[in-house]
Amino acid sequence: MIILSYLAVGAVSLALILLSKSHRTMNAFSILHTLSFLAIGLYALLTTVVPTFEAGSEYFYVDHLSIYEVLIAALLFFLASVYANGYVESLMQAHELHRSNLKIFYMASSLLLTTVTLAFLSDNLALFWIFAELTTVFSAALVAILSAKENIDAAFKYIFIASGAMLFSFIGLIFLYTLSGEVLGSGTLNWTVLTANATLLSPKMLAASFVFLFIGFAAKSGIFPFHTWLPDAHSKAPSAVSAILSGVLLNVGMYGILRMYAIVRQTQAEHLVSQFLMGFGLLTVAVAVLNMLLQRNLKMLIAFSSMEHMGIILLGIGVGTPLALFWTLFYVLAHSLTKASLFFSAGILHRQYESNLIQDMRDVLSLQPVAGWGFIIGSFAIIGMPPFPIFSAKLFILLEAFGFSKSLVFAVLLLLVIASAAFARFLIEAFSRSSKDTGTGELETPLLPYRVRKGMKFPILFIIFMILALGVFFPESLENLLNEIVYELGYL
Amino acid sequence: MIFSFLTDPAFLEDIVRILFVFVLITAAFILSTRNIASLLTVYTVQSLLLVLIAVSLYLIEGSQTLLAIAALTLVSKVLLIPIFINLIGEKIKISRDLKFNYMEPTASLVVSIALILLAYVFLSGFFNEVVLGKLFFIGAVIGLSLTLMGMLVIFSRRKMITKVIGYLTMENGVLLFGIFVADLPFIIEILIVIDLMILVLLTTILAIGLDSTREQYHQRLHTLKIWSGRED
Amino acid sequence: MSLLEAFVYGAVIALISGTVLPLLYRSKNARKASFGLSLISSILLLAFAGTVLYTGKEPAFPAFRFLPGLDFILAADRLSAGFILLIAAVVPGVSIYSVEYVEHGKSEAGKDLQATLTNLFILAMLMVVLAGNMVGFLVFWEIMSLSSLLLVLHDCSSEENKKAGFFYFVMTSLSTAFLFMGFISLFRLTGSAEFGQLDYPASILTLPFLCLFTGFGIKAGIVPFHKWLPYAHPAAPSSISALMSGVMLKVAIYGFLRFLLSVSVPELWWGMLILIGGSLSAVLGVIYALKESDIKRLLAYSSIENIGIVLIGIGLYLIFKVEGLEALSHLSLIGACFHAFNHALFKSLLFLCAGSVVHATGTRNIEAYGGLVKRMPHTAVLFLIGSVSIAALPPTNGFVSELILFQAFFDSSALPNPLLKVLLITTLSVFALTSALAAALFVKLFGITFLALPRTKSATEATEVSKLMLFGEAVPAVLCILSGLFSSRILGLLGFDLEIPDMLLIGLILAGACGLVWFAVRTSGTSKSPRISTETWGCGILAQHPTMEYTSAGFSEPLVMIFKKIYRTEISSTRVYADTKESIFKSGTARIHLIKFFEERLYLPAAYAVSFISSQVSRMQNGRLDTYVLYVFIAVLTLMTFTRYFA
Amino acid sequence: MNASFLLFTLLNTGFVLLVSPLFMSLIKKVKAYAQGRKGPSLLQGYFDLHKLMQKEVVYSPNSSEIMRITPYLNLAVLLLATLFVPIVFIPDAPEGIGNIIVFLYLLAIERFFTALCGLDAGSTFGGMGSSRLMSLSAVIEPTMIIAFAALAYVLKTVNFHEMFAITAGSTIPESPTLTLISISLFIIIIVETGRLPVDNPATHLELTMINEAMILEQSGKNLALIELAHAVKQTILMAVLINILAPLGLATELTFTGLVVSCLYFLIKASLLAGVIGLFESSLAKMRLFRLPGFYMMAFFFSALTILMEVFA
Repeated sequence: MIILSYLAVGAVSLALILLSKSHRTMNAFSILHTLSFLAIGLYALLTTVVPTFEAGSEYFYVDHLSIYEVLIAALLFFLASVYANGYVESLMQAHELHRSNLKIFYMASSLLLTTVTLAFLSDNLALFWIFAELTTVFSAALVAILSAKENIDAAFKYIFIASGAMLFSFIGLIFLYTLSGEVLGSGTLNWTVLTANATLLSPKMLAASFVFLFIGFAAKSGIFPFHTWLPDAHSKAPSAVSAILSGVLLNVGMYGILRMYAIVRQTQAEHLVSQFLMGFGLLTVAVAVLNMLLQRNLKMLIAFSSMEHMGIILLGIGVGTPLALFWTLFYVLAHSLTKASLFFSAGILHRQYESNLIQDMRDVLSLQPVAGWGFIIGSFAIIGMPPFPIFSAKLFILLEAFGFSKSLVFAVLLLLVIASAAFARFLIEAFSRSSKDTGTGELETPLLPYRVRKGMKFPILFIIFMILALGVFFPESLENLLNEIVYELGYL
Repeated sequence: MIFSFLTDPAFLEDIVRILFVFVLITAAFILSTRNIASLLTVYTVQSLLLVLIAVSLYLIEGSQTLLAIAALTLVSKVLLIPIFINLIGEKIKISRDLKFNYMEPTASLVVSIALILLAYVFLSGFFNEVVLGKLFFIGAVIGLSLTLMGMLVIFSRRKMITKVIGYLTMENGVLLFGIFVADLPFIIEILIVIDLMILVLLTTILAIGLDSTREQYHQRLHTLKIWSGRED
Repeated sequence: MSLLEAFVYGAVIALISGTVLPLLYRSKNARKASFGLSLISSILLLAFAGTVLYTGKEPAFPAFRFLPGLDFILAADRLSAGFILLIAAVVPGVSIYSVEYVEHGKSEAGKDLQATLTNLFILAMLMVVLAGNMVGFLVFWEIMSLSSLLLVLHDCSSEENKKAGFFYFVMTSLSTAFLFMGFISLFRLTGSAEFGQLDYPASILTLPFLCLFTGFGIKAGIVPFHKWLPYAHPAAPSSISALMSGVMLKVAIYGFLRFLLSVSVPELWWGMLILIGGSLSAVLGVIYALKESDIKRLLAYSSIENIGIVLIGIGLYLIFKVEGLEALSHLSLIGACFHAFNHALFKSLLFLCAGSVVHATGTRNIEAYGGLVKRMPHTAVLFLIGSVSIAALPPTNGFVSELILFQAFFDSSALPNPLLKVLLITTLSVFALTSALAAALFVKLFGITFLALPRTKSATEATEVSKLMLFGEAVPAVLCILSGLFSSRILGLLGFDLEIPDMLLIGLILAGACGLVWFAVRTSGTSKSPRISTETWGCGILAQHPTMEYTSAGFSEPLVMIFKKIYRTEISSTRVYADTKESIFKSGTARIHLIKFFEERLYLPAAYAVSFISSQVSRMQNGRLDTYVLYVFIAVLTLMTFTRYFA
Repeated sequence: MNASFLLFTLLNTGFVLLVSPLFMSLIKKVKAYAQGRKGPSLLQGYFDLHKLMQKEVVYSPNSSEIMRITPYLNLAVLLLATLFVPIVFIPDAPEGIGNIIVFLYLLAIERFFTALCGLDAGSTFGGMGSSRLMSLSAVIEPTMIIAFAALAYVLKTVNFHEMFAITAGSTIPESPTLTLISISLFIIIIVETGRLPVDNPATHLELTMINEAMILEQSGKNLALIELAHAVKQTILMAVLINILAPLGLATELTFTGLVVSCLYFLIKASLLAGVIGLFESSLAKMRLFRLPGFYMMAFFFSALTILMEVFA
């Protein structure tokens, strides 16, 4: 009944947002929406016996992995909508967002949350595919919401590259369907059935269908060379949306790849595929960090770092040992949270300077202490410094990868040095500049601090607190959850 | 019975083969035309051909799904989407001539032949183990190559509208591939089409924005009453 | 929980509260309190380390649940206790000094942050030494680097400091990357994160060894990874330079030793590599220092030299161990550790004094100093003590540790392998050269800074620093002398009874002789000879002027000439002629540019290469949808072919 | 700390103090003869010291305490150093007395403070002198260490007392390699005592000075102390060479006759050595400053050669 409640809540909140007049009510409803999704997720986790089939054993399947992803998604949406209240208001004040688009914004985000949730919960891969497609559409709408030319441009890149690639993964699905038809008599795309009978499937066909599916999912989660839409979309979108894009939507693709890998790893195709994944992971990290190094645009920097982390996650999936999977899952959580905090801080800074460019920033720490320090701490967290969670996740993933190839690990380590150098370069240059001594020499008028609206600081502080807590103390419950997932994916 | 030939499989297979040729012709046309209005009609024709293929397959195989798919495609791709795009196109005048990059029409034609070969080589690597009729195999090849051609259109044409058409072509290719390789559950087909509709809706609306110059853009969006730009 | 653990917990709690306090109550008193707390913690640590080293009983800490399947373990054997002793010896002086020193900062927030980070920095270094497994080690290693980075960047208004901070960060993350590699390979090898005995053939351990040597080498600043030191130290506040140079480098040494000591059967070439690397760092460090005229940069180079000496000791330890000379390897290991300890003392002393001098004169350029002995007498005395002990003059501690190493060298005649002996002789002469050059260096530094006439106005107006700062400097100074005089007794107490001369005796005789001479002179000859004072002899000049004094550059000129192979200079000149035939020379320019070898031949090219690649890669992201779709298209085709033929 | 050592302290130090000025003036005398002059009397050194002791001290107003303590410190250090080089007899000294490394670094103390002295008054010549001194001593250091390491290699000990105990009694050097070492020891004496071709003690031209330049500012008692310290240094270095090369006559245990004999023997041998030094000095011209490292390399070569022979023999 989980799925029904999700659907119901989704529909109701959509309707409420549709009916509501003022911004405050819309925001309130979307917050309610996210909270109730969180609640349902927790409830399902604690009470109902998972894994369980929903709505007939055809289409929906709730296991710990899906609930884990749903919870992450709901949490991020919650933070984003709390943030959005003040943020969207000031967007409208700056005439960047038109009032009559407000409703579209909230409806799209509510629809997005619902579809993402459904995608995570769907057992039938075709169903998952469709929901993933829909998430592309809605999030593209959110990117384009500012309806400035560059936003629409970014939205287009997103739609065409993501959906175009997704069509190939549909071909992959058709492969899979026929393949299963060959061995099971009647074709099926149900993940549960496929994993159960994975050993029967012919590895060659399976590898082929995996590659096709990979194309689409990789495009969704910004893996090289399908990543090209990511930096534009993430940097042009309003920061609240950017946080969701990199915190939630990238996970959708990774989720698909993970599910597929869980099928493939039972066959002889495993070796090939895991090499394939690790190779793409390494490439992605390399391209991402090289793009970061000389980056002069704050949000671009963050976007590329998302890409880099997706590369590492892909690596973790490719390594494919239980421990690696465990830490990869943890990595997903850590990355989503940290990245959200970065985007939120960047949003405040963008309000302050009306620009993301490094040369426009000055007196950051005196004008925006919270955002400034939030960004600094967030960067430390994102480059994998202890005591933040990404550190341990990174450590263990590399530890497992070492078993496959020493040189791979070494390469990744060096690339990560470049990534942190990129962040350091940006921070030192942007944050140390003060309007008293600008390099250019001409007198600059001291900026007035942008009055941060209520609710915009809370998510940043909340996340920083949370990642600190996660970094120093790894809760038992989370450990059990992750172990459950590893078990259910058939790793143990 | 005078329509008895409709049940004769050999004849029907010939029909399907002919339709394949027509599909390829439409694809070639889409690749080579320099005029938007004709593009849309060609796309409509292509969808119609798919409908016919589906129907004749139904006559050969007789599975209800194919008929349903045919109907669905007829409604969505032959009627709704073209009408909608036309509607938009009339509301705002888009400069008629197309712009190309990376590939001139002739070049793209050559490439598309290479694509068909590639698709053939690729599929032959896999479907020798899956027992698939000759006809079906060719269908799969054409579907796959049609998808790739659609992509070719996307990146070799500047105008957004043409990109949309390219995407639709890709989707047609996938559909063709699906029809011939596997008979997916109907519900999935429906969902795909819904997704397609929404996507086209969004992209076309946005496409206006980019294909028109920046000034006209906002007031155009206002005339559409769907989307409001920022006022500055 | 016995008293032993209580000491550590107390110290950690004190440091943590010292870290938090200034952030909570942003006031001068809070800062005072936080430094007071670090002082207290250091006293507790002193007690702890002392007991562990003396009794040899190791504390038993409970394991804290940190990560699934991996607890955070504290452990302290005698090695870590030794380095905790080192920390505890340096911290008091620094924290007393900082109480006043911090107040010279620009902004209130900056001061609070500095107090906080100082405590955090100390805490991190302590925990690195206490960490019982690799993961804990890495965690606090990173925190250590981070806090020191922020301290280096405390004032990043100037381009130079920004550069320094960035450079330091890159180098430190490089070192961490290597440590990751090394520890990961060890982890895979042993299957556990603990620092256990490594009973593996050295061939397996080669990769970990190389990675760890590089990683720790970068952090400890051995040539050719040393370049960050002379940049970071001038940027950092002097109290922090004292900590970084005094303790942080030693923490790197600690990590390296932790690994080496756990290896049961090291290989000979490890030792030779370390020995060569060490002597290279030692001699190059001091030679570069001689050319330097920025006081803190000069001290940084001298740190490189001393780390080199420590590494020489470690290299000897390995070589003797492999060759089976237990006593000698023991001796040289103690020498290395003791020198690390001594360097921590006198280098922190020197950095603190340098801080006072820089504060008093407002410049770091020693050419601008002079005559400070009259204006800041106490600082001068303390600085002299520091210089004497770093120049390894008996009976100070600096001499004792070098003596031990020399002894190890001299006794090496027991080595069977003749070629090895030749290597040792070569390194021995390099080592001797190093220590003599160090003496020259500090004659120059002290003489130019404190003696003769002030060269600039700022030096003329310099005034003595506050009592508290002087007291902070006095602590390490006193420790230098004591640990020199009582060296053999201290080492004996710690259970190392070595056959080294008793410095106390030598010191006593020396003092006695001084007294004797003085007494003899007083009694003999004309008692009460009047003291006449006339100006310095200058070949008949009437009045002496500061510009006639020997400058720092002039002082080191002979050595520069002798080592001109190492100071590579390139001379470029332009000429302008008055006529077309180029026969009448009108004007011209000539400049001599000192090639910073490692920087210009190693670091910058690498940096340029990386940024060039990245600029090329970023050009892929050209912002055009068509291009992007083209990428996807090509990727799809490639993948199709790939799967067709490899699946 | 036993009686014999106390006695040794008194006798050895006293003897060295007593004879040192003699050798200084002896060398002067030899040089004078070599140049065809009559030269000062052999007691001239004592007269000078006495005269200086009577004179008052003149300080530059720029100078600091360094100027005032250095003379005392220097002499004290060298008195301490004399304990390391037994001349009258070999006592059973406490651990560490006689350690050659300590001995070297005691000389380093003297050098360090003399150099500071040179910088103290702020005179150009002083600075120049100390700069040159420190540079040259830095370059000679490897040679000294290698020479002494060679000693340690040959005689298997790092303590002068034990070394001399080994060599004592034999007329000819213990090992042929020792002759090689003594060549480098001779050069070390030349360098350490600032004689030609390294430095010209008799010069009045400031620009060529090294040692003299640093003590230009010293006067009266202080100068006397420094001169004396210098003389003592020369004596003990000579003693080292003598006891290695021609140890004949050095008493190994405390007897009156032994004392007298070894003193006499030492006087003779040292006078000979002084003569040799004088001749050597007057047969050479002063070298250019930057030629000196080459000169040192010769010493380095000999001691390195010794070690190689020891190592491969």
